[in-house]
Amino acid sequence: MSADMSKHLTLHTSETVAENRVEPNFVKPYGDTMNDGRVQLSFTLPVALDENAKEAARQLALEMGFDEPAVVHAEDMGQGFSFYVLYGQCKHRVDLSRIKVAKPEFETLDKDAINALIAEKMGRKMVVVGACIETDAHTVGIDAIMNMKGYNGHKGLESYHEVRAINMGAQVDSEELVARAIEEQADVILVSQVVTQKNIHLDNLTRLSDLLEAEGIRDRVILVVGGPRISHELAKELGYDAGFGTKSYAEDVASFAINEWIKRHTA
Amino acid sequence: MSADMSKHLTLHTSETVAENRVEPNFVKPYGDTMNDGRVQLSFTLPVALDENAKEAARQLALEMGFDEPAVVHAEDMGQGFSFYVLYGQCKHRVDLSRIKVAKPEFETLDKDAINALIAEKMGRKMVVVGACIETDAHTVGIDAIMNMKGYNGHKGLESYHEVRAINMGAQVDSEELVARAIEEQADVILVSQVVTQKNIHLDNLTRLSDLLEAEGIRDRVILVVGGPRISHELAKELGYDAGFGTKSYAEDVASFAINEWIKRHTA
Amino acid sequence: MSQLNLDQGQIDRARESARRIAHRVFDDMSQYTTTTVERATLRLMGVDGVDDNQIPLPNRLVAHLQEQKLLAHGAASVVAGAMAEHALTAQQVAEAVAAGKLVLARPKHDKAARQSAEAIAAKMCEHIAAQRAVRSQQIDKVGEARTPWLYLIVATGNIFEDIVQARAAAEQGADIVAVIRSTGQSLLDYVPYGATTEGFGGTYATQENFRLMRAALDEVGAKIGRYIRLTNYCSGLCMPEIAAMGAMERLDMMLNDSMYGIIFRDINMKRTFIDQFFSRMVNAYAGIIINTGEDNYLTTADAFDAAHTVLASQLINEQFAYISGLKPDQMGLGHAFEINPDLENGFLWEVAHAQLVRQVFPEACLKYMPPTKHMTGNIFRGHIQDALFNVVSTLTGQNIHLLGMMTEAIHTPFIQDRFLAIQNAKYVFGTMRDLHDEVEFKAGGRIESRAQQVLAETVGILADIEKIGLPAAIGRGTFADISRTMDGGKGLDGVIAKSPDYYNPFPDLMLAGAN
Amino acid sequence: MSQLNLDQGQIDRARESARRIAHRVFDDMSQYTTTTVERATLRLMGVDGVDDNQIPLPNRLVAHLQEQKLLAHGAASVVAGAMAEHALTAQQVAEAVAAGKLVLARPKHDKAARQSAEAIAAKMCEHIAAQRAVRSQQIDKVGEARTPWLYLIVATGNIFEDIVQARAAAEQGADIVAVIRSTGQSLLDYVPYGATTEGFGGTYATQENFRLMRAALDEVGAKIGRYIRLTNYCSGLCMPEIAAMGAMERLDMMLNDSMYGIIFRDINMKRTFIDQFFSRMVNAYAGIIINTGEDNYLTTADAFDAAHTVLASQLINEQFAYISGLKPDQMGLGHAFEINPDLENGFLWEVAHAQLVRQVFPEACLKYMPPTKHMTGNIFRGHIQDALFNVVSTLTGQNIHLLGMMTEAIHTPFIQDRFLAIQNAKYVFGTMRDLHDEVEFKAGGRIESRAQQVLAETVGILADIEKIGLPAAIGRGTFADISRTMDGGKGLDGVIAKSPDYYNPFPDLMLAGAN
Ligand code: B12
Ligand code: B12
Ligand SMILES: Cc1ncc(COP(=O)(O)O)c(C=O)c1O
Ligand SMILES: Cc1ncc(COP(=O)(O)O)c(C=O)c1O
Repeated sequence: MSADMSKHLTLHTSETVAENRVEPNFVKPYGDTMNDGRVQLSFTLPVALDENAKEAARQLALEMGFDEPAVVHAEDMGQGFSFYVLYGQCKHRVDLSRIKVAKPEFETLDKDAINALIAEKMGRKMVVVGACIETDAHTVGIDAIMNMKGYNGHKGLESYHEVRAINMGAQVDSEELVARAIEEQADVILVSQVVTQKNIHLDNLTRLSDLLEAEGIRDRVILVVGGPRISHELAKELGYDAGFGTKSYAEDVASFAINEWIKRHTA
Repeated sequence: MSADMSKHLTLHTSETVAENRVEPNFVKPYGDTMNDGRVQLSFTLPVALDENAKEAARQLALEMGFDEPAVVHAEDMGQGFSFYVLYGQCKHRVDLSRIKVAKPEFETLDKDAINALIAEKMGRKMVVVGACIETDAHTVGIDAIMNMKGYNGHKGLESYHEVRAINMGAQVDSEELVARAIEEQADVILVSQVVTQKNIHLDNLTRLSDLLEAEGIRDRVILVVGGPRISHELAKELGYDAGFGTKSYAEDVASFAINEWIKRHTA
Repeated sequence: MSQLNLDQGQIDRARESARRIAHRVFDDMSQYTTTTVERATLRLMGVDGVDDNQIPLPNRLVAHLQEQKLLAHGAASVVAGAMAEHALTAQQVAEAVAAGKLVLARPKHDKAARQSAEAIAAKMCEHIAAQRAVRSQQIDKVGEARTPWLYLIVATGNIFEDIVQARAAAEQGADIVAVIRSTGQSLLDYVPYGATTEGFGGTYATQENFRLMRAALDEVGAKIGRYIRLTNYCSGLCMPEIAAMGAMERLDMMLNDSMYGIIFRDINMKRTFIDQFFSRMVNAYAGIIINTGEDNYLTTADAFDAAHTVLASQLINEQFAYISGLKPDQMGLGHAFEINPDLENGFLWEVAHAQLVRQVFPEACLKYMPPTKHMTGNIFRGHIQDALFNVVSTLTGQNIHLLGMMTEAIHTPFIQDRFLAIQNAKYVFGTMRDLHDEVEFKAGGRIESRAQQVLAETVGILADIEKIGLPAAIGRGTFADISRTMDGGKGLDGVIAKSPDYYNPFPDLMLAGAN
Repeated sequence: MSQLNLDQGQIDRARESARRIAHRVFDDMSQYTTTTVERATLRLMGVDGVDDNQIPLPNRLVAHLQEQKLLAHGAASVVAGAMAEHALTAQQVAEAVAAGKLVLARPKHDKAARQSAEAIAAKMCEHIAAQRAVRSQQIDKVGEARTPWLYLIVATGNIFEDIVQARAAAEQGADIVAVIRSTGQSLLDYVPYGATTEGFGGTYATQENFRLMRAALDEVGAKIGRYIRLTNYCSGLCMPEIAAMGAMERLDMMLNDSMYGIIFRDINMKRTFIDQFFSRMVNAYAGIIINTGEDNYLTTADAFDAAHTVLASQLINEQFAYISGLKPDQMGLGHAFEINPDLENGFLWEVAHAQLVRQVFPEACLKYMPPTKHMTGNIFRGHIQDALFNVVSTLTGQNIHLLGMMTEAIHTPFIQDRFLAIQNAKYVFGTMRDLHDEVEFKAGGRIESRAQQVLAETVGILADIEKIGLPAAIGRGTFADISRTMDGGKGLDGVIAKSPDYYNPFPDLMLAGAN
C-alpha cells in the first residue's frame, strides 16, 4: 500500500466515523454521459462466424445485463472460432458507500522512521525471510521488495539497517522456507506468487500456511504474500496477515510488519 | 447479405426442416479452454481511482455474471474519472439451437442474372430511388450501392442496364424523397442512415415510413434501409422490407428487390 | 527527417497556378455579398439575441433589410443610420425592427452613417485585438506545447457534458479541444442561440457555448499550466457569423475551408466563395488558425489515387487564405492518413504524402488527420492504425495532430477512447522523440519517387483547373469524386449583388490590422 | 536498412574473446558426462516408457548403472553388451533391469559392444536424418514463409487444448508454434511420459506430446499449404533428453541456451555446460534451429544498461554452438525489445540494438522477443508496444519474431490474444513491407552512436570475462544481474567424471554428419 492509498483510507475511515449511515452513492460506467453505463467487451466464441453466432454474442451481452448491446466487430478466426467486440449499456450499478475494501491498517512510513521504530520497539533487528515458493521462479517481485537495489527508486529491505533480510530466491520448497524461518527465528515471512494459472498460487499458499501450522509457528511469524494478482482480501482469506499487489514497495511491507509486530506485542 | 451468408441461411433452413426439435447447443465465451467463459471488459467509472473504486469495478463485473473477475488495470483519468480493464469468466451461456436470426429470404445472384430476371419478370427497367435522409450526410454507403463505381470491386446499380438508379445524395428531406419516388414511379426506395447517436436514425426512419403511409404509397414500394448499424431485424421492426449492414453490395440489394417484386406480383 | 529531393520549380509552378485560380474566383465574387456576411457584420456591430420564435435578431434584421430592398447597400450603414436617427444601439434597432416598431430606410446622412458604422466596427476590432493579446499573454506565460499538438474532439451533444469531457482531456494532455457541431447545423441558415444540450453527433455552435467552453478551458488551463486551444466549425451556411462569434469569444482555431461546404454539404458555390472570404478575414484578424478540410476528400476518394487532389486543394486554400489576410502560421492545411491499411507499403506512401506537404508548406501550421475511413469495429487493430499515424506525424513534423480514436467506426468518442488515444500519441511521440532527426530516406527510393510523382500530378491538375476555372473543375468532380454546379446547392438565395455604394466597414479595418 | 557504421575490428576482437571463453569451458567440461546425457543416449538407442511408478525407464537404467558404478564408462557400451549377451533390445534390457531381473556389468567384449552400440546409434542417426529430409521436402514443396517468421506460443497446460489453439494459430498465420512447458518441469530430473493434460502455465514436454503436436501441425500445414515449425524447450535438467526426443519427432526449433538454466533456474554450471554441448550436437544433427535466451536477461536487468551483456552472451552462445556443430542459420540468437516505454527515445535505442545484433550476426537466424517486462494490464497500450516491436523487427530484418501479446502481464495467451497479435504483425509487416530498404539512419547520429557504444562495451566485458573465465564472470552477476557459483545449484549430483574408456557413439556420428 502506497502512501497515496493510505491517504484515501484515512479519508474513508473518518467519513465512516462522522456519519454511521452513509447516503447511497450509486455508480455506473460512464461513456459520454452520466449513467449511460457504456462498457466495452471482447470475447471469442467457439463457433464459426455466421449471423446466428453474432446474435449469440449479442444475447450473451443481454444476459450480462446490457441494454442495446451492439456487436461492433465480428470476425472468423478459423477452426471453428470467432471473435467479437461489443459495446453495451450496463444496467447494473453499485453503491460505493457500501464498499469498504479490507486493507491492512497501517500508515506507510519512510525508511528512517521504520528503522527508528524497529530500534525503539523491538530493540533488535527485525528478521525477514523471503522466497518465491514452489514452482514459481519469478523473483523480480520479491527482489524488488528485499534486495538492496529495490525498485523504481525505492530501496529494498536489505538497505534497512534495522532489518536482517534473507532472500531465498526462486522455486523454494515450502519445507525449505519453513526450516529456514525456524533456523533464523524469523519475525516475518515474505512469499511471492506470480504464476496464477489454474489457481496454482492458491494451492502453493495454502500448502505453506498448513506447514507453518503443522510446525506450530504460524502465530509466531507475520506472514505476508505479494504478487501482481494478490490482494489484501485474498491474503486474508488464505489466512495470511497481509497481501500486497502491484506497485508495492519495501516501505509498505516494512511499515505493515513493524506495525503488526507492535500490535501483537502490546496486545 | 453476401453470397456467403445466404449459404448459411440455406443450411440452417434445411436443418430446421430436417428435424423440428433441435438439440440444445450451448455456447459460452472461450479463452483457452472450452467453456471457460473468458471475457475482456473495459469501462470508465465517474469516480477518482482508489481501492474502493477498484472494488466497485469488480463488483460490477460480478453483477454482470462473471466468476472470479479480475481488475487487471486501473488508472486515474483526472477530473474524477478512472479507467478499468477486467477479465472474468462469464457464467451465462446461450443456446445456439434456439437462435434463428431473421434474414431477408433470397439468393444473391450476380449482375447478369439480376438483369435477366428483371427483364424477364418486369419487362421494363426497375426504378430505384435512393438517398441519405434528413441530417445525415454520409453518402459513401449509398454511393457504394448505387453509383456506377460501386465498392470493393462490386459495381453499383447505375451499372445495371435493367435498373434506373436515381441517387439523390446527402441530407435529403423525407418529403423530397417521397415526392421524387412518386414522380419517378419508384419500385424501390433505398435509404441510408449512418449517424445513430441518440438513436436519431430511428426517428428519421420512422418519419419516412409515416410519410409514405400518409401518401398512401407504402405498399407500392419496396422500402429498404442500410447502414453500418442497421440489421434486417431492426429494419423489420421499423416496418421496412429489408435492412442491410456492413459489407453489403449492390447485388445483394438488387437480388432482394427483384425477388421481393416477383413475390408481390405473383402472390 | 531529411528533406526529400523535390523540384522547386514544380512547386512554384503549382503555387502560381493556384494563385491565379483563387484570384479569378475572388474577382468574380467581389460583386456579391450574402445574407450571412451581413448578419455577421451586424453581430460584429453588437446585434445578438433571438425573438420569441428563437429566430436570431441578426436574421430578423437582415430579412427586414431584404424586404426593404436595402441589403445590397450593406447592412452596416443602414443600421448605423437608424442608430443615429433614433439614438439606439444596434441591438435596440434590431429589437425594434423585430417588434415591428421600426422600418428601416436608407440613411439620411450616408457619409455620417458610414463613419459611425466604422467607429462601431473599430471598437469591435479593438475587442478582438484584445482577445488576441490575451491569448498571446497566456501562451507566453505558460509556454507553447511541443508539436505535434494533440487535438481532441468532444461531441456529446450537450455543452455541459462536453465541458466535463474537455476538462478531463486537457488534464490528460490535450493541447487543443474541438467541440464538434451537431449533424445538420451547417445547413441551418441561422446560428442557434444560448447554451444547448441537444445535439446529434455534436453540440450546436452558439456564442454562449463558445463562451462557456472558453471559460472552462481557461480554468483547467490555469490549473495544469498550459493554454488549451479551443476549436469550432466556421463552415456551412453561417460561416461568417461563426467567425464573428469565434473572434469575439477568443476561439483559437476554426475549421474553415474554401470548398468543403460546396463539396460535402452541397452548399452553393457562390455563397461559399463569398462567405469564406469574409470569414477568413475575421479569422485572420482574430489570430485564429484555420483548419482546411482536404482530409475529407480521402473519405470519398481513394487516398492513394487522389493524393494530388489534396495538395492541389491545399495550394488553392493557401491562396484564398492569403487574400483574406491569413499568415502562413495561421494556415492549418488539412491532410490525412487514410490509405487502406491492407495496401502493401501503404506506410511508405503515407510518409511520402505527409513529408511532401510538409516541404511544400514549410511555414504552415499543418493539420494532420487520423485514419477514419478504414477504421472498423476492430478497436484493437484500429488502435494500431492510430499508432502508425502517430509515427508518421512525429516523423514528418506535423503541427496540429488530430488524435485517432480506436472507436472511430462506432461512436463519437467516449472518455476512455480519448484517454487511450492520448496515451497512444504520448508514448509514440516520446519513444520516438528525435527519430525525425535520425531518419533519412533513400535518395531515388520508393518514398521520394512517390512524393515526386504526386507533386508532378499536382502541377498537372492545377494547370487543368486554371484552364477551365475552379467552378468548372468542381463540376467535373475533381475533388473528393463529388461534382457540384455553379447554380446548384443550398443558399444561393442568400447571395446578393452589391449595389455600387455597398459599404462594409470591416474589410478595411481587418485586412489592414491582421497580425 | 542501411548498415550502421561499426568497427569490424571490434567485432572480430569480441568474437575472438568469446571463442576462447567457450573453448576453455568446453575443454574443462570434456572430462565429465551427466546422468541426462546418458539417459539421452539410451533414448537414442531405443529406451522409452515408464515403470509402474511413472519413473521413466531411462532413469531407472541410468540409476542402475550408477549403482553398479558403471556410468563413468558410458551407458551405451554397457547396454549394447547386455543386449548382445541376452539377445534383447535396449528397451527389453531396460525393462528387465527395472523389473529387477537383470543386473548389468561391463561388457565381456568391449569392442564388440561398442561396435554394436555404434550400429544402433547409426540407425537412429538415419532416422533423424530422414526426419530432416522430410522437413526439407515439405518446406521445398510449400515454400518458405517470409521473414520475420511469426512465432506463437500455446500454453494451456493440456496438449489437446494446445492442439486446438495451435491449429487456429497456424490458420491465422503463425509460421512457428511453440508449446510452452509447464512451470517447474525444467527442475524435474526426468522427462514425464505420455500425453499430458495438467500443466501450469504450460504443457509438459513429453515425447508423446511432441508427436501429437507434430502430427496436428503437419495436418493443418498441409491444409493451409505452409510448413508450420514446432518448437519446444531443450532446457533444464533434461536438456539432452529433450534434444533426443525432439530430433526423433521432428521438432524444428528448440529453446536451448548455454547459460539460461544456470542463471534463471539455478541449475549447476557444470551440469549445464556439459548438457548443452550434447543437446546442441543432437539439435545440430537434426537440423533444429536453437533459440538462445539472452532476452531473459532484460527481464531482470535493465534493457538499456545491460544491452552489451546481451551481445556478449550471444557471442559466447555462438561459439558454444559452433563447437556442437551448429551452422549459423541454426543459431536463433535471442534478444528483445524490453526498454522502458517511458524512456525518451527508447525506440531509437531499440533500433540501434536490433540492428547491431543483425550486423554482428549477418547469417544467424535471429530470434527477436517482444516486450514483456514493461507490459501492464493496460492491454490497449500494450498492443501498441507490440506494434512498435513489430516495426523494429521488420526494419532490422529479424528472422524469428515472437509475437507480443497485449495480455502479457495478465495470463498465458487466450485464443483472441493470439489472433489480434497476428493481425498486428501482419498489418505492420505489410504496410511497411519495403521500409527496411528505404530507411537510412544518419551517419554519426544517435542511433549509430548508440550501437557503437554497445559494441565497445561488449568488447570490454568479453575481455574481462576472458581474463577471469566464464564461471567466475557468472559468479559476479555479469548476466541478468544474477550471480551463481560453480558448485551451487541443482543437478551437480548428476555430473559424473568420465573414466578413460568412456564411450558414446553419438558425438562421432553426429558431429561429422551435421548438415
Ligand atoms: C520476468 C518474467 C519472467 C522471467 C522471470 C525472471 C525472474 N528471475 O523473475 C522468466 C523469463 C524466467 C519467466 C519465466 C516464466 N514465466 Co514469466 N513473466 C515475466 C514477466 C514478463 C514480468 C514479471 C516481472 O518481473 N514483473 C515485475 C515485478 C517487479 O512485478 P511483480 O512481480 O508484480 O512484483 C511487484 C508486486 O506484485 C509486489 N510483489 C511481488 N511479489 C511480492 C512479494 C511480497 C512479499 C510483497 C510484499 C510484494 C510482492 O511488489 C513488486 C514490486 O512492486 C511477466 C509478465 C508481466 N509483464 O507481468 C511474465 C509472467 C508472470 N510469466 C508467466 C509464465 C507463465 C512464465 C513461465 C511459466 C512460462 C513458461 N512456461 O516458460 C516461465 C516459468 C517461470 C516459473 N517457473 O515460474 C505468466 C504467468 C501467467 C499467470 N498469470 O499464471 C506471465 C504473466 C506472462 C504471461 N502472460 O504468460 N518469466
Ligand atoms: C466518411 C465519414 C464522414 C464524411 C462523409 C462523407 C460522405 N460524403 O459520405 C464526412 C467527413 C463529411 C463526415 C462528417 C460527419 N460525420 Co462522419 N464518418 C465518416 C466515416 C469515417 C466513414 C463512413 C464511411 O464512409 N464508411 C464507408 C461506407 C462504405 O460504409 P457504410 O456507410 O457502412 O456503408 C456500407 C453498409 O453500411 C451498407 N449501406 C450503407 N448505406 C446503405 C443503404 C442501403 C440502402 C443499403 C442497401 C446498404 C447501405 O452498404 C455499404 C457498403 O457495404 C465514419 C467512421 C467509420 N469509419 O465508419 C464516420 C462517422 C459515421 N461520422 C460520424 C459523425 C458523428 C459525423 C459528423 C456528424 C461529425 C460532425 N459533427 O461534424 C459529421 C456530419 C455528417 C452528417 N451531417 O451526417 C460518426 C457517427 C457516430 C454515430 N454512430 O452516430 C462516425 C461513426 C465517426 C465517429 N466515430 O464519430 N463523416
Ligand atoms: C472544413 C470543415 N468544415 C466543417 C466540417 C464539419 O462538417 P459540418 O459542420 O458541415 O457538419 C468538416 C469536417 O470535418 C470540415 O473539415
Ligand atoms: C533458453 C530458454 N530455456 C528455457 C526457457 C523456459 O524456462 P523453463 O523451461 O526453464 O521453465 C526460456 C524462457 O523463455 C528460455 O529462454
